[in-house]
Amino acid sequence: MTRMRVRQAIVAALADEMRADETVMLMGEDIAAAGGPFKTSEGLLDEFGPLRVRDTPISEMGFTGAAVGAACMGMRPVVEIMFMEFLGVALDMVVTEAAKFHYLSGGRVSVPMVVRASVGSGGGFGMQHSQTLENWVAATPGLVVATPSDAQAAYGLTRAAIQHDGPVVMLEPRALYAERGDVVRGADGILPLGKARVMRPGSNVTIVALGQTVRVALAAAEELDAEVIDLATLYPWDQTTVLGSVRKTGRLVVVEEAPQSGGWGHEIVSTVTSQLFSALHAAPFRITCPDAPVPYSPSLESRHLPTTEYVRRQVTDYLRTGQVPAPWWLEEGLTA
Amino acid sequence: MTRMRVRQAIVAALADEMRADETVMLMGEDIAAAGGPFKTSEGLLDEFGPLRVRDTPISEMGFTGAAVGAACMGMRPVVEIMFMEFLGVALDMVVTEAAKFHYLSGGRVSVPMVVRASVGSGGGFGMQHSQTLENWVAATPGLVVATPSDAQAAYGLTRAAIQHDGPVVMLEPRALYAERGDVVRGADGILPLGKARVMRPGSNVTIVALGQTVRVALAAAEELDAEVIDLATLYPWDQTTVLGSVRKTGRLVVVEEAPQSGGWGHEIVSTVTSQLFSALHAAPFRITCPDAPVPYSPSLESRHLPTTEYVRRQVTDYLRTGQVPAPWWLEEGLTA
Amino acid sequence: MTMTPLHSRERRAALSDPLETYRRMNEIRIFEDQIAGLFAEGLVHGTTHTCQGQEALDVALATTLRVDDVVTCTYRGHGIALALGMTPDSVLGEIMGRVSGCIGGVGGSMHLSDLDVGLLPTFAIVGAGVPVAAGAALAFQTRGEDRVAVSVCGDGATNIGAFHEGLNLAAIWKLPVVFVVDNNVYGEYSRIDTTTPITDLSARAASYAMPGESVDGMDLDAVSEALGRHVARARAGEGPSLLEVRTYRFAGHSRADQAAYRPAGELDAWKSRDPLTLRRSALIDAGTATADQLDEIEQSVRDAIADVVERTSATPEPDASAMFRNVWTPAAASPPGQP
Amino acid sequence: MTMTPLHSRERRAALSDPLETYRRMNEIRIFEDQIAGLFAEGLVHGTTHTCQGQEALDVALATTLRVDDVVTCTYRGHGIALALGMTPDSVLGEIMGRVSGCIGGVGGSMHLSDLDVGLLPTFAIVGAGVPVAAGAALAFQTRGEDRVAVSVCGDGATNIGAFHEGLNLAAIWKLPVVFVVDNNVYGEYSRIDTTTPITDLSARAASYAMPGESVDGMDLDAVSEALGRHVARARAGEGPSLLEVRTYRFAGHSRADQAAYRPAGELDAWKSRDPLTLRRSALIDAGTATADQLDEIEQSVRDAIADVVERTSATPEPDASAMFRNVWTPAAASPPGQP
Ligand SMILES: Cc1ncc(C[n+]2csc(CCOP(=O)(O)OP(=O)(O)O)c2C)c(N)n1
Ligand SMILES: Cc1ncc(C[n+]2csc(CCOP(=O)(O)OP(=O)(O)O)c2C)c(N)n1
Ligand SMILES: [Mg+2]
Ligand SMILES: [Mg+2]
Repeated sequence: MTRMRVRQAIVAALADEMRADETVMLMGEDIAAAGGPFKTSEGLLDEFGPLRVRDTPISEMGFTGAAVGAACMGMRPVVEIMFMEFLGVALDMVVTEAAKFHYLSGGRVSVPMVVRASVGSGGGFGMQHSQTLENWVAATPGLVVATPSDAQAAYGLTRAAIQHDGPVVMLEPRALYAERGDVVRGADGILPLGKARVMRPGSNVTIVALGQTVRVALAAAEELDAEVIDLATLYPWDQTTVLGSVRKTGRLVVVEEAPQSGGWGHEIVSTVTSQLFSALHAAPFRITCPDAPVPYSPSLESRHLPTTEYVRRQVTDYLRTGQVPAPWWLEEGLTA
Repeated sequence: MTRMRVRQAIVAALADEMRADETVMLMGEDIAAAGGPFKTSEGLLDEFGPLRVRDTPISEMGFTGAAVGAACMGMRPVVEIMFMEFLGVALDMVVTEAAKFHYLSGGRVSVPMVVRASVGSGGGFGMQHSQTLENWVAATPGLVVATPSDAQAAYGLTRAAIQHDGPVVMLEPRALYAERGDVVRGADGILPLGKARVMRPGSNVTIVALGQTVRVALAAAEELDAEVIDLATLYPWDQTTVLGSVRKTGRLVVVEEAPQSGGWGHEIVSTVTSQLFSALHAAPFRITCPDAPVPYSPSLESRHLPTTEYVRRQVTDYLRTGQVPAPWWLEEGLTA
Repeated sequence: MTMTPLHSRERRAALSDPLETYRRMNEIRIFEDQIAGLFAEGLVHGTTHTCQGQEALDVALATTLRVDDVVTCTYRGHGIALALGMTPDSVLGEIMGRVSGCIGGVGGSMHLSDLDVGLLPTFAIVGAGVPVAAGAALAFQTRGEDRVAVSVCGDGATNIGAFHEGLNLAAIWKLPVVFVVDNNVYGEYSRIDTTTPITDLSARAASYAMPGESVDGMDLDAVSEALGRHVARARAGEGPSLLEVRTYRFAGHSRADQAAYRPAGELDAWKSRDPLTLRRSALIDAGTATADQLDEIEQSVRDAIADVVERTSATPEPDASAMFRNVWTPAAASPPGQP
Repeated sequence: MTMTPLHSRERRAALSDPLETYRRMNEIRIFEDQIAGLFAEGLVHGTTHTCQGQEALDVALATTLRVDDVVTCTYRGHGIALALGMTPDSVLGEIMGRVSGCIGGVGGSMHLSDLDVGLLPTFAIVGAGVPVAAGAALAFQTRGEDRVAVSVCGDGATNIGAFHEGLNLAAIWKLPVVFVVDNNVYGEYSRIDTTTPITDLSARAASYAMPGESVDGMDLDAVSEALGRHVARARAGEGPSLLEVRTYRFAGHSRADQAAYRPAGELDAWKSRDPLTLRRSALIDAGTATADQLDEIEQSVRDAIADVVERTSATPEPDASAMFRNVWTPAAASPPGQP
């Protein structure tokens, strides 16, 4: 067990996979000589050389496409999309090409590539560099989408993603890169894709979170008897664990970094409802960001994402009244 | 009232708007000289000339971006994305630029542009030309997403979209282009964005559908006492109408052209549940496509989208048992 | 009547005989004419894009490349698929959505592939194959293999960003890839001069400091010679290059298109340089074959394709389970549950 | 101390005085140095991209363009914003997330704009401004106006698809747009020669049959002269062109970057041609101003910027309601309901 930052855990995972499998290679803007804009590939150029660790021109379509081609030919490329938004110029390669190649080659072509993209708010990067955009990669049969919430998950999911024979999108909360945690390295530290993590047992309510909202949910749960689940893999998500938990607690809250409209938490709420309707003691609901772009001003940005205080208040109200509480902006009379 | 095909209703809407407002202009691949790959701009070059009706090179990023710029400068451009998938090379312009410009200009810049994209299965176009991909444009504050289900909606929503001062994505089910319907033209024929259409009143169950599934839902509802709602606008969707209906029926089924995972119907089910939990008589659920790409072979393609027969069976079972029925593929023991 | 060999690699190897190249060009032409007919009659649903007029490039690719080289091409890919070695049965089966198709009928006309002869799944998105080919070359370079990737795209595709990004990336990394632009004069219904401000598409190579060349695409020998040089260059580690092959699309863009937008006389002018006719004359002039021999080849191809159509028409569509095969799902994920 | 005029249009008009161009270049430099300091001290959160070394281009844009022309540029846009006329208060207010910012503090460093002086919201996505500028020009052309759009992007941006698509589109339609590449030698931490196989970026104009030219970006007069020709050409309806302006990024890429990757001596070599120094010498040599006068201008700018920093620091952040303003929602849509 080693204490390390999330970004170091990512470096460790990449290094361990590159040592174990020489088909693993990295591409991205300033990931080689500079060690990555967020230092998530520091030292890898030195160890693995310029053929396997490549700086690219600014051309997300080009190098994501190149990763598809290299993967088809037996490599396991990991590409870094510096900010998730940049996939907006290259989404075709992920959703329409990579995710479908296995199917459209009758199983003859595999695309074992990983797209790592930093996501989320909290860094003061402004509205075009702060979204999570899980929805861009949702609804794509054949594509796995995972998000680490701490150093162990960063290590374990990254390794699992590289080992997976199909394409995986890793959405990495930028705000967590500097967070420290204990990491088990090696085979024991790998977290299988598609498995949620029960971060804290509880019996009153199930709180499902992902990425950056996991620590928020954990902090908010402190004085509550809440079970906190880190979804870890968003597609396909671990229905067994979540349904099992809600079957026990009878209540579900999703804490989500996504707007109220269109966010991934709808899927959790909807699936749980369709399947466990009679086991529910109260309406399940979501605690989300408002339907507004991420604002820059620090005091606004920090309210955009659900805060610990706010989540605690919402869940407490919910447990007390059995009713779904209104979001803060409606309480304050604010709407877009 | 005129009888016309959906594609003719689109032409009529474009023409009526172009006559009324000379800032309206069209761009897209083969939309001018050829009248559009799906004949949705037939005759418009002749009437409005080459400055306002422009054939573009194959460069979705380029011309969608050009539409953003033209809209900022006071035009109302309508761009055609031949197949929704092609937005995968240009999504940036819609989600990250157009949808945010009003906000990031402090309200000084408006982007009154419309992106029309054909969507959906049924035409034998194969897995890269048959998706609906609503999720790509979901979760985008500032972006309106609408889908016509018949000729009147095609006319009315297209006109409303052009008149709207922000960006609108119109997802047009390709399979409906040749369908005929009665169309009221002129101001009375305009359907406001954000309003759902109650297509058929009923009291037992609310069926929410969109685009191509509206006719499926209507046909399936024939011997049932079901209220069928065409959502028409997906973002922001008409909560008043849907909640009002479910409050009355106590039951909700969403019929959806999207995979089981990641589809938009989760949002309807989730929102209705969170808000009307105690008014529900049974679990709401979705009838969807399976989590598999759209296959080409005709016999498979036709089963991928929920059929009338299947929807009728599912809803009937649901009403009879009060339970959520399993989808056909699980009944047949098939999974990805 | 000669039997078509059964395996794609054997069909590929057969092309070492010059008469077989003539047979293959005819096979493509006749196959495409048949396809057009089947769609016109409504016997096949969906859309298709045929490549009559472009057979010289198709066959030149097959004779120039090694079988372990790799090609990315477009939805207009039946000819390349047949040339590289795929059997007419597996191509037609796919186009008709039958179990005999190369991917069992779930793909259709735009999605052909056969890794045995180096054909990656053909691309339905314009330009997408360009960076993907660069990526295949990247794999070869990284592993120190002397294999080459070839990207074939259309004239219209040279205006999309992926083309530009793919070429730049290949240039920076000196990848073993040849970018072929099949300039058949049209992108859907648009003449290239209405969408592209230059006439010599290979001139775009200069933006990436790579060699660019344009070649007569109707003459098999000319295409083979030029392509051979570019492939050899790539294989020798000298980096990528851009080759414009000037062909002409004899048919419309897709199923329903009658190509009424063509200027009068244009089609006839190009048909006077039909690659099949040119090849026929060349073989006769060189004394490689007599007119009778070539007639016989044509007839045998016609018969063979008729058989393929008959066989394929009698072949079933896949059952529903095919819809669920080959979707990647991580082992640990819970099975997709109820809705 | 001279007071800064209050309105952006007045500040723009002031540039007709050559001394004001010198003042503006200094204003940009001092402003950017201050910004770098504020971020380094942790007084501002998030990231920022400063443009020291690129002031000649910034001011040349302002003096060359009409106030009803339009510019798209990048996140490295403080200099262009100030040059075009935006007040230091509105720029700093935005960078610090205060209500005095041009959009009230919800945007930050990467999102400046002022339609009064033709600045569209600056682009945080590399390359995105290129087709958008073409689109602005499209509006002008369609309405028969003689306005011009200018797209300013970086050297690194010439490798992204949007650049290519934007130029091709403009060429086909002969749009009144000038594409300026501010080649400051680096894209983030990558030297241009590691990502781009050609040295003369204006050579890419040939792919679109448009004129291309490269100009010394340290000399205000040289930039103004070249830009003036290209803008005039566009305004006369002669179509788009590509102008590479050779500058150098004196600072790191963004907030935290110390630019340790620069080859030894490179920065010094470029600093010997600092655009401010060159301008200063030119004004003195031409007898337009004395060294003392210019010193005084510099000092007054320094004082003014110090005042702006002080004022802005005392300005509040917006309240929560600002988060919800200016999101388009159709009138008929039901108000966003409960979660
Ligand atoms: C990104 C994208 N945009 C548009 C299309 C629709 N489309 C299919 S083929 C085609 C024309 C392509 O022309 P060209 O590149 O010359 O190839 P050709 O069809 O002539 O072989 C277009 C526009 C597409 N498939 N992908
Ligand atoms: C599509 C996209 N990819 C990557 C980035 C991240 N990024 C921001 S600035 C930059 C470097 C741009 O270099 P250049 O075009 O030379 O402009 P400069 O910063 O030198 O002004 C990069 C890669 C981005 N903003 N957008
Ligand atoms: Mg073509
Ligand atoms: Mg630069």
